[in-house]
Amino acid sequence: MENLIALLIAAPLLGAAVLLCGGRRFDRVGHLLGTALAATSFVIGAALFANMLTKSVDDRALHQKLFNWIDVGGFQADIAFQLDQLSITFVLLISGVGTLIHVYSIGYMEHDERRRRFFGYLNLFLAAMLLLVLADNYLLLYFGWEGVGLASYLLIGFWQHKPSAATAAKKAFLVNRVGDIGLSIAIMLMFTTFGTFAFGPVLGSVGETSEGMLTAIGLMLLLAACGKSAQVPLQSWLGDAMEGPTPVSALIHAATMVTAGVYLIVRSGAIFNAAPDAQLVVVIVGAVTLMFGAIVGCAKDDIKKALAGSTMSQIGYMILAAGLGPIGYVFAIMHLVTHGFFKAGLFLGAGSVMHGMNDEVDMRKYGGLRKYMPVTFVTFGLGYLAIIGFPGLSGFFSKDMIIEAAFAKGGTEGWILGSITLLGAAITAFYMTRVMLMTFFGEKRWQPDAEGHLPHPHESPKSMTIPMIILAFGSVFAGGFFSIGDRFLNWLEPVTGWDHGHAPISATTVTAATVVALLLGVSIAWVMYGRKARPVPVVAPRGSVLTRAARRDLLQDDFNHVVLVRGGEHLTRSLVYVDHTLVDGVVNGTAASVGGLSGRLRKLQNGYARSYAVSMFGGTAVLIAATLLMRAV
Amino acid sequence: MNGLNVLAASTTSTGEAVQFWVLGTVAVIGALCTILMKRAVHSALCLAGTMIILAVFYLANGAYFLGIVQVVVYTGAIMMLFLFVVMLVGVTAADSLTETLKGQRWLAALCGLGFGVLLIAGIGNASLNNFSGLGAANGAYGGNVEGLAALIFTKYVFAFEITGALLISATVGAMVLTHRERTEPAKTQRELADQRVRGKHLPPLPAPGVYARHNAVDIAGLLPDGTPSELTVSKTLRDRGQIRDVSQQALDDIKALEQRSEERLGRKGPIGEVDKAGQGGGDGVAHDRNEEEATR
Amino acid sequence: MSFPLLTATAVLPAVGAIVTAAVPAARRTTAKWMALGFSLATFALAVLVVARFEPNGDRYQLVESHSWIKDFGVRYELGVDGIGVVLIALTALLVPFVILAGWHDADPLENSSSRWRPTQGFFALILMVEAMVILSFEATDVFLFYILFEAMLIPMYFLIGGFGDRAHSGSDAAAATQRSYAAVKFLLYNLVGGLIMLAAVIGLYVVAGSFSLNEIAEARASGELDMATNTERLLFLGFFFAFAIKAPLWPLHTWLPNAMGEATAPVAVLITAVVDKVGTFAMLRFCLQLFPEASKWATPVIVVLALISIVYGALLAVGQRDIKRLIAYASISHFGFIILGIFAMTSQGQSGATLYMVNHGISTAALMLVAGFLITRRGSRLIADYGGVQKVAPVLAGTFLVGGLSTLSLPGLSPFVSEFLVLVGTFARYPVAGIIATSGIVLAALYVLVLYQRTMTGPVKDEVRGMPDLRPRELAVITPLIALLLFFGVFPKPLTDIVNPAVEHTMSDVEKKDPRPDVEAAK
Amino acid sequence: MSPVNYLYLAALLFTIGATGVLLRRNAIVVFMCIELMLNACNLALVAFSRMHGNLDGQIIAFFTMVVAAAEVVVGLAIIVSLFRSRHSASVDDASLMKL
Repeated sequence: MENLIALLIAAPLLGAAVLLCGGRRFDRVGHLLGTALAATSFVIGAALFANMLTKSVDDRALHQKLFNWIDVGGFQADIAFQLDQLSITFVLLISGVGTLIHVYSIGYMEHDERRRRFFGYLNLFLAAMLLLVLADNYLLLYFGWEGVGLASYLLIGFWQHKPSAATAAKKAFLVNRVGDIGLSIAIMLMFTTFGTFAFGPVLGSVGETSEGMLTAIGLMLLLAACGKSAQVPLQSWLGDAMEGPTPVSALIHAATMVTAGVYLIVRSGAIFNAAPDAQLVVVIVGAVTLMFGAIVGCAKDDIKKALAGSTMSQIGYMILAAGLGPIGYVFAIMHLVTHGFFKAGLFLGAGSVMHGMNDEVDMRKYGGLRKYMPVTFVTFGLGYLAIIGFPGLSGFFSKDMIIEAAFAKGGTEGWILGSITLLGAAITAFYMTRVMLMTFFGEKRWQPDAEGHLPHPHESPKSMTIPMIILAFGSVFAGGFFSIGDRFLNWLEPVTGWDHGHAPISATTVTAATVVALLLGVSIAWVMYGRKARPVPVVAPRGSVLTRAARRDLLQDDFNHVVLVRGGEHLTRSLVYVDHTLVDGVVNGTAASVGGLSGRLRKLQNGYARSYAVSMFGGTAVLIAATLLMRAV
Repeated sequence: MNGLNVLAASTTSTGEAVQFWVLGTVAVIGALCTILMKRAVHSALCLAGTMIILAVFYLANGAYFLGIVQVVVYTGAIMMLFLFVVMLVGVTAADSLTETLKGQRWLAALCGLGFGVLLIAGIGNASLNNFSGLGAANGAYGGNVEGLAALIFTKYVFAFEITGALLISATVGAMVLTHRERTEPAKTQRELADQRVRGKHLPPLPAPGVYARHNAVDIAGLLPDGTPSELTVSKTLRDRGQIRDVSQQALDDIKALEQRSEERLGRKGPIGEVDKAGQGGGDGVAHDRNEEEATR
Repeated sequence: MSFPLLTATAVLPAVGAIVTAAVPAARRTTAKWMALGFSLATFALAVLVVARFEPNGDRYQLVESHSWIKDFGVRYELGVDGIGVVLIALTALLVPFVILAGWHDADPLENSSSRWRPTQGFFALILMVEAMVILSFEATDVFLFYILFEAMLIPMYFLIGGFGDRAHSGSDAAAATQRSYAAVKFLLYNLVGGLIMLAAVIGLYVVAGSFSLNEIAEARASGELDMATNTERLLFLGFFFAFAIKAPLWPLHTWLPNAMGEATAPVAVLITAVVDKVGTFAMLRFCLQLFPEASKWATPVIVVLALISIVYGALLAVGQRDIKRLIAYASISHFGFIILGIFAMTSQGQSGATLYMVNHGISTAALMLVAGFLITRRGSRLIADYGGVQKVAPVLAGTFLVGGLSTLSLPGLSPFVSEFLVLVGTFARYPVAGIIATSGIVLAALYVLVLYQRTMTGPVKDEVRGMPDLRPRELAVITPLIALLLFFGVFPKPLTDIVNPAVEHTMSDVEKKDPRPDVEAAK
Repeated sequence: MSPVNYLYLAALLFTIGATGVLLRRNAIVVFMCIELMLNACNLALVAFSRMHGNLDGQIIAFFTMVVAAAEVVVGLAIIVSLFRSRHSASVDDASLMKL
C-alpha cells in the first residue's frame, strides 16, 4: 500500500514533465491530460485514505523510503515519505480542490493559447505541494516548499507580458525566499542539535535539548511559515499575487499553498509545545495578521484583493490556533480544510464574475449581478455564508472552535486572543457582506471596458460552474460533518495531540458571542452598502485616513519600497561604484605607479657613453671600497 | 753590472729618489695638462712628454728593454699617429671644455677622487716592503733583454704569436675602416680642362654699355659678334630673368615708329632718311617708356 | 607498467589542439568537427578514469611517476583522488559543450580577408586549456602543478584577448581596447599570483627537500618534517594567494567580470567553470594537505573574506547592467560559497564545496551559454536592450529560467545540494557565518529573477521581435546540461560516493572532526 | 725612498687618465687618456716585476704595449671614419644608445 505514496506525487509530476517538455503536439489534449493526472492522484489519495480508515489508530501512519538522497558524513537525507492522518488530510484537500480547479481552468483558460503550459504549471504545483506534505524530513519538506514557491512564481507571472504580473511573481518568490532562510536555518539548527532533521527523530528527542534552542528553531520555522502563509511581516506578496489567473488565486493563494505554514507549525508541534516563547510569538503573529488582513479586506475595491485580504485574515486564525498549542492544532487544520473549500469557492465565483464582466475586477463596477449569473450567485453566497461563520455552515464550526480555543488558552492572554478573534469574526462578516452586496445586489454600475462596449454578464460554462457547485457543497457541509461527534478531532488527535484547555466561559457563550459579532458586522455592512437610499459610488470616495491606508495595505508596501527597494538600489549602485573605483582602482593604481617609476628610471639611460662610463667607474670604485672593507674587517 | 746590484737593493739610491720626485711631478703635470688642454695637439704633446718620463722610469726600474720600446713605440710611433689624426681632424679643432651633460663634471671629479683615494689607500695598506730587486732575474740570462727574450719565446710564445695575429688584423682593420670606395671613374685630362674652363669667362668683361644700342639697365650690351652679353646686366635682373633682347627691342621700336608715321603722314611707302632722323626723338620717347617698364 | 590512463586523458586534447591548429585555413568546418571529436574522445577517457577509480581504495590512484628533472627532484607524478576525478570528469564533460556552443564564434567576419586562421586557433586553444586543466587536476608534484597552473594562462590570454564578444556595445576599436584590457588584466593578476606561488614552491622545496605531494605529506605525518610555524604560514600564504586570485576571492576578483564580459560566452564558461576550479581545487589539495596548521590558523580570515565574496558578489550582480558581467559577479558569490565550504573544515562543507565546483560548473555553463545564444541573437549585452523574449522564443526563455533557477540553487537542481551542504557544514562550525551566508540565497534569487524579468518578460521589444528560438545545435548543448542538473539534484549519490572518502582524507590531514550534535537523536 | 712610490704614481696617473676619459668630449683626447691609463698600468707592472724580482711583469707590460699599439691603430681608424661621416670627433654625438 505504501508504495502508492510515491505515485501520488509521480502522477502530477509526470503531467508537468509531459506538458512542459512535450511541446505543441500536446496543445489539444494538454488540459485533459493534466486534469486526468490530478484526478488520478486524488483517487490514489482516496484509496490510501480508505485503507487508512480500515487500520487501527496506532498503525495508520505509512512510510515509504525511495532512496538515499544526500549522504555526507553525518548528514543523511532520504527521499522518503510519511503518510499519517495529518498528511492524508492535506493530500485529499490538495488533490481534491486541485482537481476541481483543473476542471474549472479548462473553461476559464479556454481562450489562452498557452493553456497547455498553464496546466503543466498546475500539475507541477500539485506535485510539489504533495511532496511538501508527504515528506518525512524537513529537508525534503524544504524541497517541496521551494517547489510550490516556484510553481506559484510561474503561475502568478503566467501572463508575463503584463509587467505588473512579472513584478508580482518576482516579489512573491523573493518574500518567500526570505521565509526560506528561516526554514534552512531551522534545518541547520536541527542538524547541529539532533544530528538529523527527519520528523521522527527530531520531534521524538525534543526533550533532550535546551528550551532556548527549541525557541530558536521554532522562531525560524515561524519565519518560514510567515513567508509562505503571508503572515505579518512577510504578507506583502499575497495581494499582488492576485495578478495571476483566478484559478491560481483559488488553488494556491487561498486553498492550499498559503496554508503550508500552518502545516509546518502543526507538524512541528512538538517543538513549539516545548518552546512557549516561540508559541507566544506565533500567536501574536497570527492575531496581528488576523486583524491586518481583515482591515485590508474592508478597504479593497478589487474583488480578488478583498478576498486575498480575507485569506490573510483566515490564515491568521489558523496560525493563531496553531500557536495555541495542543488546544488549537486540530482546529487550525479543520479551519484550514473548511477554508480550503469556501475560499476556493469564493475565488472561483469571483473568477466566474470576472469572466462575465470582461475581466473587470473593481466591485464598484459590478452590482445587481444575481439575476444574470444565478449559479455563481448561489455558490458564492453559500461560500460567503460559510466564511462569515453563519450557523450551521462549515465556517461556523471551524471558526467557532478556534475562538473557543483562544478563550481556552486561559488567563488574560486567553481573553485578549478571544476578543481579537471575535472582533475578527465581526470584521470578516462586514467585509464579506460588503463584497456580496457590492457584487450581486444594488443597481448595475457596469462601465464600458477598454474597447468601449458594456459587459453583458452571463453564466459561465459547465466546466466552471460544476466545480463551484461541488465546492459550495463542501463549504456548506464539511464543517458539520467534521464536528459532529468530533470526527475530525478524533482523526487528527493521535498525530497532533489535543488538550481541552480550561475555558473561562462556556462554549455556548462563545458561540452566542460569535453569532452576535457576525450579525453586527453584517448589519453595519448592510447599512453602509445595502440600502437603496445610499447607492455605492462608482468612484471610490476619498475615505478616512484608515481607509486610505488600508487601501494601500496599511502602507507596509510603501515601507518596503522606501526602505528595501530604494535602499537596496542605492546600496548596490554605490557598491558597483566602490568596486570600480576602490577595489579595481587600487589595482590599476599600482600598475600606473609602476609604469611611472620605470619611466623615470628610463631617463637614466641617456645614451651618452661618458655618463655610462661614469657609472662604470663609480661602480669600480664602490667595488674596490667593498673589497678593502672586507679586507679591513 | 753594479747598476744591477744597485737595483737589487730594497730601497733606492738617493739619485733615483731625486729623479723620481722631479720627473714624477713633471709626469703628473703632463698628465693633468693632457686632460685639461683645450687643443688636442697640446694634449698630445703633453702626453708624449709624460710617456718619455715613464720611459725613464722604466729604465730606472731596470726594465731597459721596455724603456726603449716605450720611447720608440709609444712616443715615437703611437703619439705621432695621434698627431697625424689630429691634423686630419683639424689642428684648430679645439673642443670647448664647457660640459654639456648635467652633473657629469661633478660626478667625474667625485668618482676620480674617490677612485684615486681608494687605490692609494689600497696600495698603502697592502704590505709591500719585501724587495727582491731584479738583479737575479736580469742576471739569469745575462741581461734584461735576454731574459725577456727567453720568456717571450718559451713561456709566452703562444701569446706572442697571437699578438702577431692581432697586429696583422689590426692593420687590415685600419685599412678597411679608412679605405674609401671610388664611386665614379677617374676624370680624364679633357674633363679636367673643361672643368677648369667651364662657367668661367676667359676674355675680359665688356665695359657696360660699350656696344650698347640702348641705355636701359635691363638690356644687355652686344658682344662684337652681335650676341647680347648677359654679363652687362646687373646680377639681380639676371637672376630675375628680367633681361630684354636689344635687337628685338629695336625692331619693336621701328614697328611702333612706322605706325605713328603712317598715322601722321597718312601715306604709305618706304621710310626715308628724314624719318630715320626723326626716330631719335621717337627713340627718346621709347627710352623713357622702356625705362618706366624697366623700373616697374 | 599499466597503460598511463591519466597521461592519455591529458595528452589527447593536446594532440587534438595541435591537429586542429594544423588544419588548413579553408577547411574550417573540418577543424571544428575535429576539435569536437577530440573533446568527446577525451570525455570517453575521463569516463574510463571514473570507472577505474575505486572510491574507497587508496587515496591517490592510477598513479604514474617518472623522474623529470633529477637535480631538483622534480618528478612527473600523476594521481587522482575523488575530488580530482569528479573535476576531471566535469572538465572533460563541459569542453564539448563549450566547443559546440562556440561553433560560429570564431568564424572570420564576412568583410575580413585575413590569412590568419582564427577558427582553427580558437578551437585549438580551447583544447589546449582542457589538456592543461586536466593535467593540473592530476598532478601530485607541486612543481609540475605550478608549471601547468601558469601555462594555462597563455591559451586563456589569447582566448580572451583574441576572440572577443562580437556583441559589443560601442565601436570595434572600443571593443578591441576593452578586450585587450581585460586579457592583460587577467594575465597580470594571475601572473602575480603565480609568481608569489613560485616563491612559495621554491621555499617549500628548500624546507621539505622535495616537490612530491605524497612524500611531503608523509614526512609531515610521520613528523620527520616539521616546519617552523612562521615558515609554514608564509608558504601557505604564498600558495593561497595564487589560488585566491584564480578562484577568485574578494578583493582579488576584479579581473573576472572584465574577462567574462569581454570574452565570448563559451570562453567565459571555460574561465569560470573550468579554469577557476583549479584554484579552489588546489586549496583543497595543496593548502590543506601541505600546510594543515597554517590552514587552521588562517581559517577565520578566509571565512570572513569568503562571506564578503558571497554577499558582495551577489549585491554587485544585482547592480549590473550587462548580462555577462552579472553572471560573472554571481560566480564570484558562488566561489565565495566554495571557499567557505572548504575552510569550514567539516566533511559536509568540503564535500559540499567539491560538489559545488561540479554543480556550479554545470549550472553556470547552462546559464552563460543560453545568455550567449541570446546575446548573439540580439547583438547586445545590455539587459535594458531586451524584454518580452519569453513571448517570441519560449524555449530559450525556459532554458534560461532553468539555468537561472539552478544558479539560485532551487531544490531539485543540483546546486541546491551542494549549497545546502556548504551552509550546513559552515553552520556546524561557525553558526554566524552560516547565517550570513544563508542570506546569499535571497540575493541570488533577487539577481536571477530581476535578470529574467527584465530580459524575458514584459511587453515584447521591437528589436527582440522575430528573434528565432533555440536551434538544434543550441538545444543539443543545453538539454544535456539541464538533464544533468536535474539528475544530480535528485540523485547526487554518484558524486558524493566518490567525493566523500577523499574528503575524509583531507579532514584527517587537518586533523579536524565534524562537530558532534548536542544530543544523540533517538534513532 | 721605497719603490712603492712608483705604484702611487701609477695610481695617480691612472686616475687622472680615467677622469680625463669622463671629462673630455673629443674622441682623440679621450683616446689619449686611455693610453695614459695603459701606461700607468705598465708602470705599475714594471714596478711590481722589480719588487718580485721576476720578469713576468715586464712581459705583461710588453704585451700591453703591443695590444695598445694595435688598439690605437684600429681606434684612430674608427675615429677618422667617424669624423668623415659626421664632421665631428665628439663622443657625445654618438648617443644612439638612448632607449
